[in-house]
Amino acid sequence: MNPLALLLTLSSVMFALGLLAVLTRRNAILILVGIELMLNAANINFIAFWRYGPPDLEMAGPIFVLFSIAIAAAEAAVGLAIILMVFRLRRTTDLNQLDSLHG
Amino acid sequence: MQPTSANTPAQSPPEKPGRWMLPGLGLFQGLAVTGRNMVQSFYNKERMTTVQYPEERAPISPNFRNFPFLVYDGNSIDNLRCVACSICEKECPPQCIYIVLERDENGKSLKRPKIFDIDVSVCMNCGICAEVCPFDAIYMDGEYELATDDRFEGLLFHRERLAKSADYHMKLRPEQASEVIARRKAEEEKKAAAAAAKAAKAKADAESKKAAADARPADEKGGDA
Amino acid sequence: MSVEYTDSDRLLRVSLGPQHPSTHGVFRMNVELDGETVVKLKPVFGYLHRNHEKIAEGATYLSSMPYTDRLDYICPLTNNWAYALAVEKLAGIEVPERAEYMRVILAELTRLINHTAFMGFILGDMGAWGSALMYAFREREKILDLFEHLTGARMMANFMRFGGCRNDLPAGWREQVGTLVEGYGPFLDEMEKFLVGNEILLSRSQDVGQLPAETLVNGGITGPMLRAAGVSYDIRKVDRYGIYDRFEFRIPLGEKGDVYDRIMIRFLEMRESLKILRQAIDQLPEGDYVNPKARIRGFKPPVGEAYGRIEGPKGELGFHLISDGTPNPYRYRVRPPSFINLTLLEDMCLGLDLADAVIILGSIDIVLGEVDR
Amino acid sequence: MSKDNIPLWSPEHLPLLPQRLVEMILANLGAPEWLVSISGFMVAASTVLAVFMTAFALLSLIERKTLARAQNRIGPNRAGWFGILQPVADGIKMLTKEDIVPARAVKLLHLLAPILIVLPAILALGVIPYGREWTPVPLELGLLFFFAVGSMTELSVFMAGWASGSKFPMLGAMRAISQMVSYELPLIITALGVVMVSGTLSLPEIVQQQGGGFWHWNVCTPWGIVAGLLFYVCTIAEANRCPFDLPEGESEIVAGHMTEYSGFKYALFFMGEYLGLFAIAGLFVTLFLGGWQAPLPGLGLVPTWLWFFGKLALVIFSYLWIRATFPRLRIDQLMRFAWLCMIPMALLTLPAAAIWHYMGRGPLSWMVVLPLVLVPWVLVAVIFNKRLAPATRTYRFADG
Amino acid sequence: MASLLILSPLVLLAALGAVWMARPVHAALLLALALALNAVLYLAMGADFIGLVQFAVYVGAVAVLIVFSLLITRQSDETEEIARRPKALVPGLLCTLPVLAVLLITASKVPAASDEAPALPLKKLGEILFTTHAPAVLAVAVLLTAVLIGAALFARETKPNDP
Repeated sequence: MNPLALLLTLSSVMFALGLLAVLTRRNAILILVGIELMLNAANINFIAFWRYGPPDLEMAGPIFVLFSIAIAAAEAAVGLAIILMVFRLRRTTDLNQLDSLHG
Repeated sequence: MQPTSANTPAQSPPEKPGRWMLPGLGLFQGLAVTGRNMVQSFYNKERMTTVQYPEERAPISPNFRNFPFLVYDGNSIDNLRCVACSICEKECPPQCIYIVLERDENGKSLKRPKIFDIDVSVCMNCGICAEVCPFDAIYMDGEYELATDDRFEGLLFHRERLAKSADYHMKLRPEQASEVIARRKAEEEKKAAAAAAKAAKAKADAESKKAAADARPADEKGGDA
Repeated sequence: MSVEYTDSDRLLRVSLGPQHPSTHGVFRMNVELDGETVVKLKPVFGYLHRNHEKIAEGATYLSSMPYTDRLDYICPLTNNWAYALAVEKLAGIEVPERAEYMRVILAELTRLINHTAFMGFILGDMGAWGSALMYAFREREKILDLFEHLTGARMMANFMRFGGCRNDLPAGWREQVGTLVEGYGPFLDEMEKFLVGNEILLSRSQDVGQLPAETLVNGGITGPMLRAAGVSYDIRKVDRYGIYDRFEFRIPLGEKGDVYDRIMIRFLEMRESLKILRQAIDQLPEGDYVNPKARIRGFKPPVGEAYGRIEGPKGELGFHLISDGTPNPYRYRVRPPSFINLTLLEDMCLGLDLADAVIILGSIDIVLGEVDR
Repeated sequence: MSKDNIPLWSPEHLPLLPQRLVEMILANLGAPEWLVSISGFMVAASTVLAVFMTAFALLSLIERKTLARAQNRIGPNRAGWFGILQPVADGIKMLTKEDIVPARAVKLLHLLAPILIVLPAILALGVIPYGREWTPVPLELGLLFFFAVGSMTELSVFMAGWASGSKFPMLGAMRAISQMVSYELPLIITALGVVMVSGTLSLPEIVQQQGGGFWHWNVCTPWGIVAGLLFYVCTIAEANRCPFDLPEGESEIVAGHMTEYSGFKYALFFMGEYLGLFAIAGLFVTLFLGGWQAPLPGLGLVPTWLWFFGKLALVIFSYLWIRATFPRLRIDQLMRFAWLCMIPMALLTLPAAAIWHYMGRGPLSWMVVLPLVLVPWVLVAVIFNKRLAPATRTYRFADG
Repeated sequence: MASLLILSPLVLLAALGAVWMARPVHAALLLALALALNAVLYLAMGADFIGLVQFAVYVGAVAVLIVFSLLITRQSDETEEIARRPKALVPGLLCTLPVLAVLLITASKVPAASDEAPALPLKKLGEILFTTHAPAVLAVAVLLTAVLIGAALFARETKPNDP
């Protein structure tokens, strides 16, 4: 089997799983889990193309992954900080109950 | 009462108000103290007070008291000074003393304990029994290695276990014992003089009573048990 | 143990004790935590209840004396004194001068023991791994040796009698106390260096567990805890029981009443105790060590009522006795300082960290033998 | 093999001896190349493991002895001469104890946690250069590997705390995680300064560059003093040692995340903690104290790994000394210290290290770099003196 | 190749668990496992540096943060119905499956893989990062600083005790 195809399949399924988690979870923190999965799926693609794709002398793949990891960490930190703030105010992280903007 | 402010440096905390102290200096002071102790504990007897118990023992004060013992004169434990008056039994705070007076067949008190038990698992070494005893019969022992694996009988001391000679007392607490012996001697002499006068009469009395007692020995024995 | 949350506000309920490394015995704090912040604290005690008062009512007056040793087992001799003082008041027994001096010496030595051990315990609560405690116990051991030499027991002294003390000072004891007192000052200096400058200790103990002085007074708090809050109340000065009016000493007063002040006040009190000891050793007269008229056997006080109190190392220690003329007291009641000081524990801990609650409990300086009786 | 020309029995190569012997025997027996290299690696790994297991056993005794001496006690001295058999006795006790798993525990995670706490410590020990010739796994990215592996500890502590299904472990795990995360930041940042100056992530290379006497060690540079001190404090925090032993603060939360563990699992925690201590102290020695480099040139006769272990022993002794002295911090003070003092200070060492790197070693760069790190140091000291230690109290006396 | 064949299903299983597990803590721990396996995947592909960074950042920081916020919000022992909404499953799948289909179709059309393993020299990576991509690095640096300050401010607002 083509390793690139294998990795791309893996990343697609992982992305889909992340999307599923984002759509079906109620808990804000677990939605973040889904987002992390999606980001990782994308990262796998970058590394896979760097490794098995056409020669990449500028190493764009790994560098993009580095940026992606840095931003993912920032995103997780901010996301969790917001969730914690909400939790302090409302004592819940259940998105169904956080409906004060609901008309 | 008038509050006055602290004056001597030893009595005020080390920092003076407003003085700038290098942060962390206090930590190093503490480290210096433990460091000094760490080093000095190797040679300074003041610092290293630990005694390796079974091999070496710390000196025990002659006043040290542990559990009580009964004193007997001479060589036989039949010569207990105790007259089974039960004062100690009554005063004992945890009530760990059990005394039964020995009587002869006639029910007459022999002025000595038939049973004298101390439950040392209950005894709290207060020394009140020794203090209240008017007959100098019970004193506090200095023996402390009494551990046993028998929780019940092993810690219930009977008369035989409790009785120790006057010589032992003398060795244990020479000061107290010699004072006691001197006092007892004086009393004895006084008593002996009085007793000698009464002796003849008493002897006659005793003989007549003995005849009466022989008539009903069985009753008494049953009553005592 | 299970994890449970109150549904309404999701607090974590933790039971600290009865077996917990820092509860100073079998004491239990039911704490409700929000994160690490204490929002509710309920002290639970009684695990060490030994029925002391009722037993004393069934026993002769003398028989209760050894039991008082076991109230606050860190400092038995002050307990002895408080009880003896109450009975002496009840029966109107005079105490000879020499006995009074002996009592003062013993009580101040006891105060040294208690405060020294306190320094070790509080550092243990703060997490210093036992060093301070070991230094404290090293010095305490020297005093205990003196006690053993005098009373025959290291801790359970059973030494005071109604009208004096049980026996006279052994030869050389007075000089031994003298050398001990001389050596104690340097030890306190070292301890102070070890503790007081330490930034971690400062930040842990300052502004922790303070209450307004009024609350403390209303709560009946006594002893170093009250004086740390700046209230000048020391029964040695208020009652001038015994012969305390003959000595020159001062009452150190704190500023804020936090844990740090409580530590410092105890340091200063130890230094004052050393002063008293020096004076007492110098002035110790010859004479009877016990009132020769006092009876040991068959002691029956007249019908009446008396309350004897002293300044124990932990606070006001009082014994209230009612006599009906029999050899047993009709009513026997202890006013234990640690128990009453403990009552304000929750007020001191609310809103602080769990770690603070632990050192506040330590700074109250309780002994469960006395709290539960 | 090219190693053959090195004398087999020289003290410098002593730690490599088992590996060499096995490789030689296998090669002579005609084993295939891969088998030789794999068994050689296994033997090398077991050498490191054996060394540190022995060190762990010894340290558990020496720690008790040292603390005892600091507290005027003697310490364990009954099991064998000088108590030397005490670790054996402890081990037997631990192994024969009943393994208690709370009813509400999540069994799998409860079992996994102690294993996962030992694993990263062992892995981290693999990349440290112990001697000139002795680096078990000379990775190009050694430092990064160390931190990557080390970060696993937090998860295993969380697993231990959460899987116990009990309150004290949970509180302990919360404390442990917040502490480790906060102190990992300054730890990595200060290590970055070293990376910047040496221009490599390879630990043997970093040590190589510190050769030529103690004044070439990283700690003897103006930024290195500050970075080294911060790193040292962080190592204490990462190793959960006093005064940062809040996660297991026994006077508050009994034993933190280890409360519900007993028997062999508890022993594993203990082992993981000590191995982690060796690893992190070894990293400190490697990064700042010149690793296996001799303090003075001309001491070539002494095998280099002796220098490494000597320095390691000194660092660990300082941990013990601190443990004998200091009380524990409170959690909010700990966090404040990390975020308001350690991290800004650590960040400031980075430009200092950069300037040092470009100006080179010399008096001029001392004059430039030293103020750069000293001024904020003094500033923080002033702020902390004001805020953290308002230790100025006077006491009144009421005299009767 | 063999390592990829072994690792990929493991990664997928862990990810599936992270999505499917009812208890939040299990999900978070499985996420950590998936991320760690991902790092191993990178290592297997020869991207050592990326793999280790992935491990340090994702396992060491992101997963720990997630787990820690679960602890703080006291959801460590919540049950299924709070964690998931079964009603959302159908629309969720409806949205997800087309995406998955598109992705898989694209993935099946990839060109043949080149077999030579490219090197990842660290020095060169750094040079490119700080020359070609310098503006991006600066932007990320600013972002991270902002996040650091922002998260700290967020977290300390109500209670100084919580980190």
